[in-house]
Amino acid sequence: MVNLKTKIGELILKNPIMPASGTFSEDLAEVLDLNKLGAHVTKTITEEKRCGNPSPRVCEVSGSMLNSIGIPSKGIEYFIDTVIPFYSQYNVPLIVSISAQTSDGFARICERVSVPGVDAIEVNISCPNIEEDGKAFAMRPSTTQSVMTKLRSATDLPLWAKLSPNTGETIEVAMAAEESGADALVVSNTMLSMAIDIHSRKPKLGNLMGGLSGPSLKPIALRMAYQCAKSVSIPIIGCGGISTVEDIIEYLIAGATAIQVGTATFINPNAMVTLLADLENFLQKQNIQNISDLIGSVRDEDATDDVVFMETAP
Amino acid sequence: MVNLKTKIGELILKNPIMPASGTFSEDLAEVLDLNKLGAHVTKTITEEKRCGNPSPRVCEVSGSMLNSIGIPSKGIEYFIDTVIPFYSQYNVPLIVSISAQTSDGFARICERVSVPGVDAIEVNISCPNIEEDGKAFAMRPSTTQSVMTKLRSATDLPLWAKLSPNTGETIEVAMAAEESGADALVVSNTMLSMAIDIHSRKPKLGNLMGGLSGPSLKPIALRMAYQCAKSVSIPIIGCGGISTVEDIIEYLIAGATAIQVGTATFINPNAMVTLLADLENFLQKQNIQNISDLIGSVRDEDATDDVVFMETAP
Amino acid sequence: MTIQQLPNIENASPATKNIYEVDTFVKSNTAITEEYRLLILEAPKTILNCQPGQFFHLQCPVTRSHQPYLRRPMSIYSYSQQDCELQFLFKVTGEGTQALSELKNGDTLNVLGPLGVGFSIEPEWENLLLLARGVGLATLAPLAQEANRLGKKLTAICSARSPNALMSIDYFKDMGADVITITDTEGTSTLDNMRHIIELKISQGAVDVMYTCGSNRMLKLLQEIGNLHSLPGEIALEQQMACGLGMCQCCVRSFNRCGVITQERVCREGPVFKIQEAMPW
Amino acid sequence: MTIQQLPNIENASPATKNIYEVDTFVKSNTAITEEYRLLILEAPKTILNCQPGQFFHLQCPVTRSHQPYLRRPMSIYSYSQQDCELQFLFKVTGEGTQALSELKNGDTLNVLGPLGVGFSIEPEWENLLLLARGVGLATLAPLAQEANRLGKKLTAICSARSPNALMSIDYFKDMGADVITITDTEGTSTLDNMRHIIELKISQGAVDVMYTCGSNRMLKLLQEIGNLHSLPGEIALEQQMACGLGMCQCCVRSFNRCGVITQERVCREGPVFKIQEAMPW
Ligand SMILES: Cc1cc2nc3c(=O)[nH]c(=O)nc-3n(C[C@H](O)[C@H](O)[C@H](O)COP(=O)(O)OP(=O)(O)OC[C@H]3O[C@@H](n4cnc5c(N)ncnc54)[C@H](O)[C@@H]3O)c2cc1C
Ligand SMILES: Cc1cc2nc3c(=O)[nH]c(=O)nc-3n(C[C@H](O)[C@H](O)[C@H](O)COP(=O)(O)OP(=O)(O)OC[C@H]3O[C@@H](n4cnc5c(N)ncnc54)[C@H](O)[C@@H]3O)c2cc1C
Ligand SMILES: Cc1cc2nc3c(=O)[nH]c(=O)nc-3n(C[C@H](O)[C@H](O)[C@H](O)COP(=O)(O)O)c2cc1C
Ligand SMILES: Cc1cc2nc3c(=O)[nH]c(=O)nc-3n(C[C@H](O)[C@H](O)[C@H](O)COP(=O)(O)O)c2cc1C
Ligand code: FES
Ligand code: FES
Repeated sequence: MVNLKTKIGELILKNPIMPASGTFSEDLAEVLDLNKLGAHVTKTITEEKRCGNPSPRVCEVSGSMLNSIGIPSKGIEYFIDTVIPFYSQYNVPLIVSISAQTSDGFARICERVSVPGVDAIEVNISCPNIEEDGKAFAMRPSTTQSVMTKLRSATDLPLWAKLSPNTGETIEVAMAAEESGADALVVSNTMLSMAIDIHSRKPKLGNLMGGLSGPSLKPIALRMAYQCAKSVSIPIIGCGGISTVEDIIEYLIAGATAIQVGTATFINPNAMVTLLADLENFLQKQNIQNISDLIGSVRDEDATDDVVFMETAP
Repeated sequence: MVNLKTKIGELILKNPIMPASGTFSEDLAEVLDLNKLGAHVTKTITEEKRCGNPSPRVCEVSGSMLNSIGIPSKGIEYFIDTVIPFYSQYNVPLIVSISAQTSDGFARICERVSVPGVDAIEVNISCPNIEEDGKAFAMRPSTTQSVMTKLRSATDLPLWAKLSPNTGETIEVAMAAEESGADALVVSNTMLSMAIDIHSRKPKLGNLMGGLSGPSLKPIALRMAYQCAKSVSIPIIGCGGISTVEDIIEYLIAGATAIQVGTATFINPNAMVTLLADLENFLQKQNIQNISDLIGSVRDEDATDDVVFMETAP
Repeated sequence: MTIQQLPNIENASPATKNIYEVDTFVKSNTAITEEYRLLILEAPKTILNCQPGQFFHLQCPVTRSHQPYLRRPMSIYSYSQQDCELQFLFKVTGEGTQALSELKNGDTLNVLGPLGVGFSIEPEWENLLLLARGVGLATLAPLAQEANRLGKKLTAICSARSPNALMSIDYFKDMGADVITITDTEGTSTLDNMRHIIELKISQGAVDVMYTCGSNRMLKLLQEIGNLHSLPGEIALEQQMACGLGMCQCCVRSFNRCGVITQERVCREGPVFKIQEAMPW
Repeated sequence: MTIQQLPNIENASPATKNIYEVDTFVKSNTAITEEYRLLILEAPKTILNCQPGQFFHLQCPVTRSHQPYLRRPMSIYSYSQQDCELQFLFKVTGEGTQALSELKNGDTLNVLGPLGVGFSIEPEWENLLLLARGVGLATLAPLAQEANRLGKKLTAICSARSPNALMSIDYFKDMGADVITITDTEGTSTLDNMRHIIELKISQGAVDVMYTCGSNRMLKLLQEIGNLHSLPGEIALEQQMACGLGMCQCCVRSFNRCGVITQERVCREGPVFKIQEAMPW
């Protein structure tokens, strides 16, 4: 038997496969056994009730998709009263994704969701910081640092910072998150993109722009996961375009300790369970006993530091 | 008959279709009639001779590719003696792409290629700026400004600045380029990415990382083209993932005045000529007399300024 | 044929229990009109426990010319457990439906479903009126089948651009419906004429409930008439979908629940909603 | 069948004139060994004016399970203008070749070529020796065909893992070659034994030139032997390709031209190079 256990800080996951925030909900319980997953990750919530973005909220692009769901939220009370108890029936760590438009707002919701039943908090810092110039917290090390520092003093739960591929400073942001107390990095969120209907000449998303997810995002997010693994010592959770077991292996080799599956679940609702079986098979066939043998095993010895840390296409 | 003419500043192109730098060479003359193209754009050259990056220099990712060719260059003399005369046989504007690792180096090569036969200079600022911290000039408005200012005084030819999708400050960089005298923006270069061979555990590119091009890049580059068209008044040349006539129309509607075709030529060497015929057909069928009727015609009236200028996934 | 039986757990909402992801096989795929095709699939019995108005989420084929990525939602046009048959009536529009149109007999098609909440037929509703146009016919057809099974009386007003574009008339007749056809080319499909026809039926006592599909125009009309005569009604709505299962929240529409605007997921709380709660767009 | 005739202009390098992008049709696609398949295509005569050692760039089919994006380079295994036939012998490795292996009779395959510079046979070379293993056989096969046409004498040393894995032996025999088979399982494919066999042939005066393909081991061996006996030789090399036409510069390898290291494009200056200039890797 192969050992699929993996550790994110103190948190032990029975396997490295979990859903990506916003692509998972209680509804999936009808399609698969939620007990099989390494962790449960909820859709980002905000303290206040919110509507989310105008329709259409999703469109297709070549081999992938864009979304501009926004963060519709029934508010924190509903979440605590209904969602947390739902997931408590399962013997699987619950990770709650939170967001806010100010550092103080972030700290407030963080404190409020630090309740029994929650095992870690994922911090979605890809949302606009309205105190500064409206750019997302995750765009700059300074804003990442300021929000993570406030969060660190607001909770004792593990904090996972979720990075954005839209920044030109991936490594600096990763290091800022680590320094200000993040216990892990989720790499990454979606990439700002656009599509236009050539007949109506309207943007295909009601919100004009949206986030690219799915296979097209993979090479970008994998590069970020690799860069982060090289520059920080907290665990990396790979996320972006994973749809096959080969994708998972690639992220693990790049240095990810666990991975999240997002869009693939929309194509095959059973994707995570299928991937779990495929992962076990793959390791068995390759005679790899522990997934930890794979993590960070990339053979990059020929590369110079310059290359590892480059932030532009060559 | 539809009118395909388009203007980039003073330069009139007989049609808006040109090759992207690095995906075109004299060799293509054997496959198609180079006289049909709107412009010719050469592979980026440097003043000195260079080898380019280690092999493998290319790999496939889902529906797209990565490259890390680097900039192998036979040097400026060879270029002036051999390449410029080759393209002079055609009645098509010649755009020369240049690069250097310092602003002064940039200014030097710019001056040297400002010779008869060259109609505009494309400035590939996606290369590392070794005078600062090694980040590409195109990553920040300040470095973009400093190099473009030097270039502006080094030549009277039109200067096209080619932006990078790796920056978190697309709009600021675009505005800096315009302010310092760029006559047009090419949007955009490739996105820094990575792929790992799961069997050898080696990066699939000899250079570890490389640039994503092809259909996966389109929604990102289109978003940038749109953002740039909204924030500057110089023409935008759309580039990234164009492989069908619908892609071209989408870029024109987003605000591009012309477009470049890169990777698609690797799949179908005739792509540009096929696209030209398709474009004519499309316009005829839609009863559009001038492509200028399409340019910037996106119906984004519902969107707030906030959204147009956002730099993070929603 | 791999059937992936999916466990039903306590908290499952009643409407979407028994969701399956399964490969089906093409029995036939034929053009009905210039734009519409009928796709007949051989499907396992287990997945055919459907309600009229529910839909399946189809994984369209991938070829060098068509590479749809997301699944495509399609209303059930007809289903039969006895014949192991599942049918879709679809309009060829873009990437996905073009790919569907190229399916050949024997080809495999992966489907996810049945999904969503279908139409209801309350016991006290004896006279059903159905107003359909275009793709709406596909959605309303199984309602006629069910009405027939339950011995309800049915009036079907079928609208189309031209007499040639009318579809499924015989199908509705076979289901015992009183069929009224209206077309643009004949000038009979105007709002006024529709109103006239429906009012006439109501005055004849032939309408306890009204069903329709998709169009804004028809929604407004039936809301007005429903208000006037205090008649209930249901409408099947469309919205762009990703997951089809209620997870992604991309398919929401606004509804007016007693003055409060709420957002509901078309894939989950719908696609069928109360006419009086739906909001014209 | 659409043939896209491409204009020849003055500056075209002689090797790659007459490049066509064209749809061909599958006549057969059969397994030769466990790993290798033979693909026979019906192709227009015009594109079959090939040189041994040249290659085509194939646009592999796209399906839901295999979605190769770039073209795949494949050496010409056999070509015949008379029969309008083009053949490839390929090893099933990844995405692209798996997709190729699913091609059925009558299917379309878009090919670009012929590309690159092939093998040369100088008039004064009467005795050809060819050392091949695996995929190399595919590349060297048309050389045997050409040698036969020119009435040259040919020795073919064919190497494989096991006797079962040997391919194309009959083909080489039909071309009048003296065939020597060596295998790993029989212990006859060692470097020492290869050297022994070749030295023997040389001592018999049966070698004016040596040809090989791909492998580093064989390259080093033939470089040594060639130096020792001042024998010319040619090698066909592989490298990852994107355009196949010389534009992207991704397929370069290093060569030693009289002490100067130069980078040459495998797709354009190659895939065939002088053995003494090639650099082991
Ligand atoms: C619940 C439901 C039931 C439906 N039933 C039928 C039916 O029985 N027959 C039929 O012909 N059509 C039906 N439709 C519409 C059908 O889903 C679209 O026509 C189809 O998705 C178009 O896909 P495409 O790739 O051909 O078009 P494209 O325009 O290329 O599609 C691009 C994207 O937009 C989405 N999209 C396009 N049009 C619609 C639409 N009207 N509604 C939702 N998403 C859309 C596609 O799913 C895809 O993700 C139904 C839609 C819904 C939501
Ligand atoms: C000039 C030339 C002639 C060739 N002739 C033959 C032949 O006759 N028979 C045969 O079986 N193979 C031949 N090859 C190798 C063949 O191109 C590869 O096996 C094939 O591209 C693998 O594709 P894949 O998608 O199955 O594998 P993958 O590993 O999935 O391919 C991924 C990418 O790597 C490239 N790649 C993988 N292996 C090679 C390789 N060895 N050389 C170049 N690119 C590679 C692919 O083209 C693709 O872009 C030749 C290669 C070259 C350069
Ligand atoms: C429909 C949708 C909604 C999403 N909502 C959220 C969200 O609320 N919070 C968040 O941090 N990420 C959200 N994401 C991003 C995903 O969690 C994930 O980072 C991204 O989709 C990349 O992974 P993938 O390619 O596997 O989908 C969403 C993605 C999609 C497609
Ligand atoms: C093989 C290859 C080489 C490239 N070389 C250069 C280059 O030298 N200079 C440059 O500015 N861009 C270069 N690019 C980027 C392209 O010009 C273009 O910006 C990018 O590929 C996106 O367009 P596409 O998706 O149509 O290929 C190169 C791209 C590829 C694929
Ligand atoms: S389509 Fe995902 S919630 Fe409805
Ligand atoms: S493959 Fe493009 S230059 Fe050789």
